[in-house]
Amino acid sequence: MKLLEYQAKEVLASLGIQIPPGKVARTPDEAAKACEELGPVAIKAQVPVGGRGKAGGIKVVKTPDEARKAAAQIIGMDIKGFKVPLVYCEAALDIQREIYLGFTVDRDARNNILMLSAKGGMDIEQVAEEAPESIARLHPNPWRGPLDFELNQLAFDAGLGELARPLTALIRKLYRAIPELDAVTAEINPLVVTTKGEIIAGDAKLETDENAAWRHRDLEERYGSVLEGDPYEVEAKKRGLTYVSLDGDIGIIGNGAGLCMNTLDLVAKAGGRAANFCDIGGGAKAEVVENALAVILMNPRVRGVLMNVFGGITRGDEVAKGLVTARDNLKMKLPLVVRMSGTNEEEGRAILKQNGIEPGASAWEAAQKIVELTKAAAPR
Amino acid sequence: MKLLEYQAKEVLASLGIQIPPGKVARTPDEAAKACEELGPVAIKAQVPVGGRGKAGGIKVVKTPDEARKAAAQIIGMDIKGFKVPLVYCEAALDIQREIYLGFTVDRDARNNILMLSAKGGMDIEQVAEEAPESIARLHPNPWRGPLDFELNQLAFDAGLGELARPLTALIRKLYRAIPELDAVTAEINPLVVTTKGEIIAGDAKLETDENAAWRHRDLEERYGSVLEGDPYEVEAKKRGLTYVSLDGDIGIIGNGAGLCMNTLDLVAKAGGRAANFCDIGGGAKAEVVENALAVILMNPRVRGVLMNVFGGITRGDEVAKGLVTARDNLKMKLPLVVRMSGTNEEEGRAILKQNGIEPGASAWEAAQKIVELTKAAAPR
Amino acid sequence: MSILLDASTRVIVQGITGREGTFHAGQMLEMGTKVVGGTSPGKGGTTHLGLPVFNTVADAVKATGANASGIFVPPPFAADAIMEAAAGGISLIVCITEGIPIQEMIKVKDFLHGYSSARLIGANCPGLITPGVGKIGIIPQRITSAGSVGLVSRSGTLTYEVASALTAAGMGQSTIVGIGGDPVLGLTFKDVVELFEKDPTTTHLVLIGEIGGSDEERAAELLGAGTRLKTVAFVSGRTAPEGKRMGHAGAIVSGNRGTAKSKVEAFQKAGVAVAETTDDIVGLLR
Amino acid sequence: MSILLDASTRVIVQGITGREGTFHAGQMLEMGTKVVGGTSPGKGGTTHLGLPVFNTVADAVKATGANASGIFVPPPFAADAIMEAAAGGISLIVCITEGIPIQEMIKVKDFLHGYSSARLIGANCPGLITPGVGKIGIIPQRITSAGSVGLVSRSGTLTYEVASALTAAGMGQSTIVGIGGDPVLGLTFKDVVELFEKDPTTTHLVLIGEIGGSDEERAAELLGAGTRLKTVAFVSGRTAPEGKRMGHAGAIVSGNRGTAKSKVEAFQKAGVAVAETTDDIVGLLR
Repeated sequence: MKLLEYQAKEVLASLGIQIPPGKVARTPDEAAKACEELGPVAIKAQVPVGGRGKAGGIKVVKTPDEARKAAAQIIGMDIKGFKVPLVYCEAALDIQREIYLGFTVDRDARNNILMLSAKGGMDIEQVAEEAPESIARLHPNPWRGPLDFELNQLAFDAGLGELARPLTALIRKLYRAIPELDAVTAEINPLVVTTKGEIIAGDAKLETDENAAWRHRDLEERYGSVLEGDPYEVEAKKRGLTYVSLDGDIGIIGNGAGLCMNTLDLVAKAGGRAANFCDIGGGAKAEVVENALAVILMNPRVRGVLMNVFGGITRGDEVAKGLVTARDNLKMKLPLVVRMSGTNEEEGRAILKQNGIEPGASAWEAAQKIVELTKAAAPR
Repeated sequence: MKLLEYQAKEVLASLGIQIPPGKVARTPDEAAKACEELGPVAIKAQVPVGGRGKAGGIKVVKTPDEARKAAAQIIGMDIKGFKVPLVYCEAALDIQREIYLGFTVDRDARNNILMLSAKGGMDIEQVAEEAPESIARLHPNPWRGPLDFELNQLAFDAGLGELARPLTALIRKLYRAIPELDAVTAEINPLVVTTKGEIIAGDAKLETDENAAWRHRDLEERYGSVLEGDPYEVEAKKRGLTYVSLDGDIGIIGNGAGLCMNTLDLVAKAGGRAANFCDIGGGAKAEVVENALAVILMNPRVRGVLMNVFGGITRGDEVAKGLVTARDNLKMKLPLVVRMSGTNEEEGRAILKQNGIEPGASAWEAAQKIVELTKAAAPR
Repeated sequence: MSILLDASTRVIVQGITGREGTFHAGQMLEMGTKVVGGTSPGKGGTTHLGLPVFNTVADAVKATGANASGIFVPPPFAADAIMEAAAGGISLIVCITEGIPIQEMIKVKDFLHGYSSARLIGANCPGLITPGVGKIGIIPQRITSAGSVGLVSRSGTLTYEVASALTAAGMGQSTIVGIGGDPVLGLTFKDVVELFEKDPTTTHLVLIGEIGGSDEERAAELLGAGTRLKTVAFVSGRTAPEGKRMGHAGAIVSGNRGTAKSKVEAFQKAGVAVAETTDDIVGLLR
Repeated sequence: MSILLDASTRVIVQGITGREGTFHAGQMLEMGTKVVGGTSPGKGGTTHLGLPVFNTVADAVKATGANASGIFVPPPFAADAIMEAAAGGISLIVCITEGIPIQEMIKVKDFLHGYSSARLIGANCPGLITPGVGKIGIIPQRITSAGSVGLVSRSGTLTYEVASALTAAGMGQSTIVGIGGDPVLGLTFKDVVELFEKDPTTTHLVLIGEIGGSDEERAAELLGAGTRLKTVAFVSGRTAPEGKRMGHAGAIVSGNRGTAKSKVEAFQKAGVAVAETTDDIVGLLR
């Protein structure tokens, strides 16, 4: 789960990390009120994606009137596919210096990696490319967590030795996001040292592990519903499907992530564009297929559906029967191509053909067929 | 720090472990009132030492009147050198079975050891001797703590497999006493399974690490002053000395635990009995020596003092001068024998002699001398 | 011959009394795999599928001499089950369970350092099969046939698809290993390729990668240094959308690695044939 | 010759700028010990006692080639300092600090398993001295003299007492090691006896134990199996009061071991002479 900035900051504050005073505003009037209370503030769009500053999602204002105007512009704005549901009005900091601090999962090391750099701020990716040695790194033992001497070394390696003590204390707090929230990424950039010498989180990003969501229901309850998000993804989640919206017009259903990803590749190779990624997992039960089809058909851009199922244990005739029922229940009229292999694949194909569904002999042939059919079909 | 039963149970409850309903009573009337509220209760002496049951420190009562009488008998009673400051009035449990659960530091393994046995209750030490295999043991990795499969194995090894799930959860809670309180020993014996199947701590012992007391000031503040304890030990603690009261009549001062222990041995060998163990540590500064003498002289049983100082870095003449001053400040009249060696030991001895203090050439000679002098001295 | 699983492999199933465990233990037995027992705490002493059930892995190993385990327990218990298997003396641990929290897997990986003889496959993987000998996991026996192609893959159904195609083309397999798609997992491509390299039966190798991480790149480096195996690689996810990234941490760590492009180029640089579609694999392998 | 500390030992002092560190580093230098630097976070780049100061042990090792460290930091930081020394590549770690929480030392002991070349002495110990060569810790040089008696002890001042007596009697020492009195510590009697056994210079051994634990018993077993060293043991605390015990846990774990009686009997059974008082040691050793 990707938390919004204000959510991530609430969490950081609960871990004992200092954050600037700020207030959430869902309306321009609330933003004006926040400015009245806090004085000059930054009005910040709350979206779970980077680059909102460049997209016009952050405005610094001095008066309640300016705050109202800025909020009116930002709330509802679309930033990289996310409709801004609310803004965070945050008091400005007297910045002495900006530090980068973050951790994430380092797949290659099969471990978490902590990173600290004296060169914080917007351009940290550029720093990583041009001067990677200026980012100090630590792979803490996962059972022990980072040890004091390791954090001390990290601070000195980053050229921040004079802040070693407060940074060590702060990193220990941030790192508690792993045992307490199953965080997989946490980032404070910039971590601001104020002119008074306080160390405050200027921005915050926090992502928790979906696989551990059962341990953190409170987080989901508290923060999960704020973001409207993609309506198809929301519906798919309700139905327990692994679904990602894309911007093409061919609906895709596959069983298994690799097979599904491969189907996307084949459609692209055949000249088409997928409308989604939808993995229905191992079994390919009739009910699950119907759910997947239902979500895909909600999207008016979809002009046809390609289903790619490999029946390892499930029998092809059963899959075919379930699919026909699903199509009929949903009164689906769009072109449907199905590539099915595995046990009883011939019987399955026969059933499909009898019911006017195009079977594909191979995934590649099926991809070509659906691209052809959707190009021919008139827009709905 | 050794917690009293009711204190240990408060701690266990704060860790999420179930304890029976109970109330502390400092007076017989309070005990009667507790019985009114709780019904039949056990009136239990609160002392930091085992064997209070056999010493008459536990009485089961049915009515407030009986409770008042029992408490009157128990409060103020002396159990193995501890004056009972208060009693704990605890509701009786419907016992189905009694389990032993505890952990402590296993010096040989340089690790903690968790122990679980289906044969809980009073005679666990006898069980350990006669049927050691009936006590299941686990040395959890100190960074990881006990893992679920290890606790599962422990429960099955103890013949308590049918309780593996609730016991695993309970042991995890108990084990939090290590990270949260620096516990070095925690014991629940008996751990009661009630006829309703609840698992409740019937008795509790908890000892925390003095070396980590600075991390747990709250514990000291909350529980430290309940027990009156030995008045000399209390005074010594205030003055920052390592002091243990013994039942003889020769006061002992040494620098270093080993040297001090050895001095005790020598006094015993010479036919005397030490009144205390008092380690003044490395430096042997005049102020520390004066503090040690002052505490020792508080004890009216003391008939003479033996001081054994090895001057590693400290100079003998300095130690001697400090000692003379201390004696004079305290107007000490009792025999005093000092065995001093190390740098400038001759000069030191000369100073002692000039001031009427007996120097001993060796520790053994000094021990013999103080025994002789105290036997000769009249009781005060 | 084969890798990892051969006639001497004695398998227990952790979670044998559960729905998944029961079904797949049955499938494993049907194929002739030497399944010698299973575990299910509290059910020790009973029998299931005609096999003895034990309370703990240690008990099972003691009684049956098992040296391999297939794990079919629910996600909240799976990391613990892997550690129990390693501590219990199991040397081949195959964890099928999907959905284990990443932080738990990171701890498991560290724990396994203490058990150098224990090899983990997965989690979130279909397991492995040595056609004609046995399997641990859920790869359907029917789509496989014994032969000399080693197959290693991060994807489940894509593995089946390729195994099917190989079998249909008369190209049997020595061993098929599904290493799983999770970010933190047991054996990597490189580890499995090293095993195939040493296995005299295996003459050909198919490697099915996907976007993310840099395990494919590392395997490519190894193959580039010289191999006796005729190898074809395939990478899925070339057109998959990039995850919508929030912070920079991921980018700092991975840089440009992990993309399909990076992986394909790494194989090409190593002189390994790269199939454009799975349909092309058989042709390139001949 | 000697054990642990010889002419090739290059020492840093952790906490060199503190009061204790400053004083004892000075004493170590005065004796001719090769002290090559010290650490004090935040004071890296400065000089203290004429020695370079570093922020971290890793920096100090890199710059000075140090292979040993004496730790003089306050108790809340000492466990971390030991781990830093081991991780920094130090092979002889001597921790003088008294009062480290037991649970931290237990963690340290486990941590050190990952650094098999690192040896820890202490904590809560006087350190070690090789007369004529150097020392790490606080044993006064003045009371020692070079020779062939190995001395190992759990007690600080008792060590001094015995060393003094040996020196006064003209019996010089190869190395004196104070292993410390804490329940959880680094090198044990057995470890140190094994080192003395292998050191050709050492011909005699004095072992000063005390009540608690069973390290003396283990060393006695080792000596009982045969030794070339003429050995005298002493055990202090024979008349010390038993701790007022609350629970049974301690008794279950230690049984009858740990008493002075058990230790004395163990030495006697091993054929080791046991001194009744420290005054008797020299006589028995001749």
